Amino acid sequence: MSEPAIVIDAKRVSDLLDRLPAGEASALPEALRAAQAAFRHVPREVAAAVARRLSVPASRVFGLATFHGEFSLFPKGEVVLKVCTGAACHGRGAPTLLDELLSKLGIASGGTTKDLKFTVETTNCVGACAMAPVVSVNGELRGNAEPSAMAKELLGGRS
Amino acid sequence: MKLDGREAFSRAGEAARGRDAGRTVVRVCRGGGCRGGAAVAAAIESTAREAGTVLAVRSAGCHGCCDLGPVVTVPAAGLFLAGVKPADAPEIVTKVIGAGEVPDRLAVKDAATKKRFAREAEIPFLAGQTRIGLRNAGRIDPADLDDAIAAGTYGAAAKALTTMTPEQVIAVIEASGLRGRGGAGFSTGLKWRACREATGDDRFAVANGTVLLEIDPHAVLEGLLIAAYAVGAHEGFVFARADSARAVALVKGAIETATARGLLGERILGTDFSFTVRLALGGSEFVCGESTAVLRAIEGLVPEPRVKYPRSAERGLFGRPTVLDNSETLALVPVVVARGPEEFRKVGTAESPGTKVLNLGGRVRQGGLFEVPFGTTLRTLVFGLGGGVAGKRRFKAAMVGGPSGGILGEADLDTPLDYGPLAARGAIVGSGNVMVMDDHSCPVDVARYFTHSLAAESCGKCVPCREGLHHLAEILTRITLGEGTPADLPRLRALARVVADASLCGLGKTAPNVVLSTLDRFEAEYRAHVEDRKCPGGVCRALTKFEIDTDLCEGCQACQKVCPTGAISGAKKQPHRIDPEICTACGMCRTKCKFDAITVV
Amino acid sequence: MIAMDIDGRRVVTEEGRTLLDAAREAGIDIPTLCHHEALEPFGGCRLCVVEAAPADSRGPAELVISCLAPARDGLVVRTASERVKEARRTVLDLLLARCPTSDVIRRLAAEHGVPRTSFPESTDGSKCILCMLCERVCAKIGAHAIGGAGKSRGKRIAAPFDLAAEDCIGCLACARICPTGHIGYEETDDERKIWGRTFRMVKCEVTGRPLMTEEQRSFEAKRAGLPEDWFTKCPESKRRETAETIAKAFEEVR
Amino acid sequence: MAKAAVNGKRLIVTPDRCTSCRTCELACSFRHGAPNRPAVPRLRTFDFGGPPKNVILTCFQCDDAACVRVCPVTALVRSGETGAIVVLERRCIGCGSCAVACPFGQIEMDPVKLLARKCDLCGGDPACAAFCPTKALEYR
Repeated sequence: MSEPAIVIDAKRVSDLLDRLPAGEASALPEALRAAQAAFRHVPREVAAAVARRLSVPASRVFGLATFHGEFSLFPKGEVVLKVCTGAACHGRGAPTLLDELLSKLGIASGGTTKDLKFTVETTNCVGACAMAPVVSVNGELRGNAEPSAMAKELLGGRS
Repeated sequence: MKLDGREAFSRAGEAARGRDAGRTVVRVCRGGGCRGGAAVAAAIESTAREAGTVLAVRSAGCHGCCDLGPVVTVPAAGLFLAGVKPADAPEIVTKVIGAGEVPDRLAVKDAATKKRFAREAEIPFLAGQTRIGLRNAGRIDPADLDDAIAAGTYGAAAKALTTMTPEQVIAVIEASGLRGRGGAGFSTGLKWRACREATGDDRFAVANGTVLLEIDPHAVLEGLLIAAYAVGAHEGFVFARADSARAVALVKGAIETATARGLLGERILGTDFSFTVRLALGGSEFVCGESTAVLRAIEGLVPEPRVKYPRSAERGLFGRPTVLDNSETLALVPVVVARGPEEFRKVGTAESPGTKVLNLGGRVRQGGLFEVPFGTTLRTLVFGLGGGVAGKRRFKAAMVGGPSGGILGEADLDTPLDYGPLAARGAIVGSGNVMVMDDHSCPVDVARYFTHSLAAESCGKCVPCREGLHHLAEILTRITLGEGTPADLPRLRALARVVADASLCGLGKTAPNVVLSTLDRFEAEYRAHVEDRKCPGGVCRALTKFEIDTDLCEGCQACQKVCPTGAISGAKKQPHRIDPEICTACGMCRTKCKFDAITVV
Repeated sequence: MIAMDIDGRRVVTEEGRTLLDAAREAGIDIPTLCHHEALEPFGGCRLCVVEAAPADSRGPAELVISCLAPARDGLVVRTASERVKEARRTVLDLLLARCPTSDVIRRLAAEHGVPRTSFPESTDGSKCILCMLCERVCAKIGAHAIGGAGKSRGKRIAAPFDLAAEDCIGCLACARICPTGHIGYEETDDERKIWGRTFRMVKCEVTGRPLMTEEQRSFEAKRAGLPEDWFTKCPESKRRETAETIAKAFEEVR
Repeated sequence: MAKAAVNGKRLIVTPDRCTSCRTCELACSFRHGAPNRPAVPRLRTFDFGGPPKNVILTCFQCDDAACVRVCPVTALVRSGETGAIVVLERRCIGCGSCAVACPFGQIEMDPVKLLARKCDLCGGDPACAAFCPTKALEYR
């Protein structure tokens, strides 16, 4: 079985580049954000094209892309699950939830399934302790459930 | 249509205030925490339509008490309803609006007295605040410029631009004693003056900080406009976290609408002054809030702080003189300009006039945003406004100033919340976050948790922060795992002191606060960890053994139901028992026990 | 003119100088690791901290980094107080734990009274102290080939995307400026390998000695506004050639 | 040749008088050497068959010097006092571009310090001229 890949088609790349102000180094974060949104990661070839378009050295692009947690060099899953590891969630089964998610998907924390469906990460306290344990599902918070039931629900039909 | 002068502006205000004449306005909170607000608004609207009641259902920004949401207010009657569901719409339309009666379940229960209040002016935790920066919180739709104008926003800017010189504006801000709410509390007036007097052809004014942007973006923009006018900046930025989608959308819209109305952009309000504002987005990392890091991020660079020689006021963004102010400070600026410095100084302390927005959370009955005068004591905040410690627990400590704040104990409850007194006790005003901990918490574990987080947040530029926080976290982790030694305590203290003394930026300088302040106040608990191998708070699993006090246990089985390992046995109405072989000391049982029967041995 | 008290001595310097400049001019040694006079000050290693306070100040002195703090009239500076020494010792202790295999750090730490680290030693064998001199010198030259990646303890020096550094000109400035010898390279008379690249050497037309990489030649020629064939011979050959030309010229005159 | 310096002096070479005794090279090495390390001289004599055929070669302190133009960190600067182009050792990054750029071979890289090394007119008191027994080198 071949691994699915995120298609980096030339049209989307050129659209992305066209929206950037040529030669404006300060547009770099915005460019990387657009790349991450379009391809669920910052592909190397897109980063190189961005560097040329903005007249920024590739080393700076790499530095910024690796500094911020919002950027990833490898494709993230369609669904990004961030398990809150704050004190309240920790006490209410977050470790169990995390373990269940990871073992069901067969990945390590921070990893992505081979079919690029799921990424599982941990996050610092998201401030929703009332609904612990909390998971952010593509940015939306879910919680208030038994860890194993939650794991099942989050992964849908997958086992 | 552009407002081309002060007169046009005041006419616009009258028009905005008069647009709901003859209709009852109902505001439904659509803040970040009030999920379900949209459905409530729709239900009220359709119910009113069917009943033939003429209503203007408007959105409101966050009130700062999300646990009570969705909140519905009827401003004309001063009513404040909490926890509203779409099914409540008929009652709201007929009873509340029609007859001014509020069903008990929709009134706010006071956390301390259990009494219910429906009038905003009577709800203790709201009435006890002095909302200046939050003057429009929940009272306007942050996405509606007319709401803002009706509330008087941009009036102070109009006054400044048309009747005051930049020097006069700076003099007023200086006289008010306004201090920057973002961190160290530096004098805003002095900063503005330094920027105005710095050599440079053009300069920048920048706003930073997310909370006020979600609640009252136009107040922040008005403050920024006044700052720009004062220092002579013609370009500015609002810097917001890219991941706070709500703030981003609101600010974007606010800049667009204010520019379209001639309140920003070219020749503002028909004057010669022009100021163009753009939105710049940054990462969610902690260091992205540091002032020099903010400016680097706007330039598209990695947000590593730089040493402040020279200061940003002299050479900041793109090498030009720059004022950077927190959005909370900027929201206060129009108030100072409109009412004058003497009026502003009537609240707060002599050193720190005015108010501070605090975000109270943790084990407290009523959390949320509290705006109180500087000098208000921690006791008033926690036990007065916050209604005391949640459940039946006792107050143990409060972390004051956010993740890099310090831990204060019971003996510090009468500390005035102000820069000087807090610093003297190893805490900071910082982000204004106050997290309350009860007697089931462990100060060592709290220190470990925050030090560990902050170590990962270090940008990596300077050695003490990058390496020092890592080793502090390592030592603390060993202690909480029961592998610490008494020699670790002086080592912790010595390392924490150097990290605080020698780090480059505010993050490194304040990160050890949590270590030093817990060592100062809870040394006995540290000693228990390293000498007796015990965690008195019952948090550090490796050092905790729970037991059920059979005298107190009522045999309700609540603990059995939540125990993830099945370690608790005992029939109903019979005292229960924890099998120490199976128990993992997760503490779930203790959170459920109503009789305080689960004790740490 | 600015007059300060540094360690009890009156030191006079000019406007625009740093405390480090002033101290060094006066022969007072302050250790540094990330400082280099050719580069913009960085302020990361914190080794050059000193205590400074205005003469009339009654509050506690500030711990500042001398490589960036400007000299100010009337400042009282202490470069070796117990507070300063404690900060330096801790910084070196931390760096020693990070780079236990670095001779430079070991020697410096020992000189400051830290014969061994009090923290668990890193075992990755890296000698990088993240002083960023390499990144900064590369940027100063104008190549911008390498830079910092990641953050916190995970920060490191890298070529973009950890591939061969496309913008590298093989000048070795990074390796030469590195205080701990962390940046490795290989070199023969014909080629030089660094940052995943292999560079061909330009050789002296006369002696065949390697001069610089072809990429460096193009880069430097462009910057200096000189033709590429300006860079063709080693100094010794050029000296001999010049001497012969002069001798010949004199011969002709006579 | 170099612009007039503040001190108004120049290093004047009269090759006819040079016996290629190499005292100048020795004096230069000695003046610039560190203890226990005989420095390599910054000027050289060439014996093309004895006087008057010998040549003394040292830095011309060129006006529009290639070394100055090529240095990426402005570590080569002209001294106002003597007019000499001097290496600011603390600023030099040892890239070696100047050594390859100088058309006369007057800059070499110090193999120990890994920094550029050239004639600096000894800050206004050149040892070579002071010790030249035949006045083939004069500083006046």
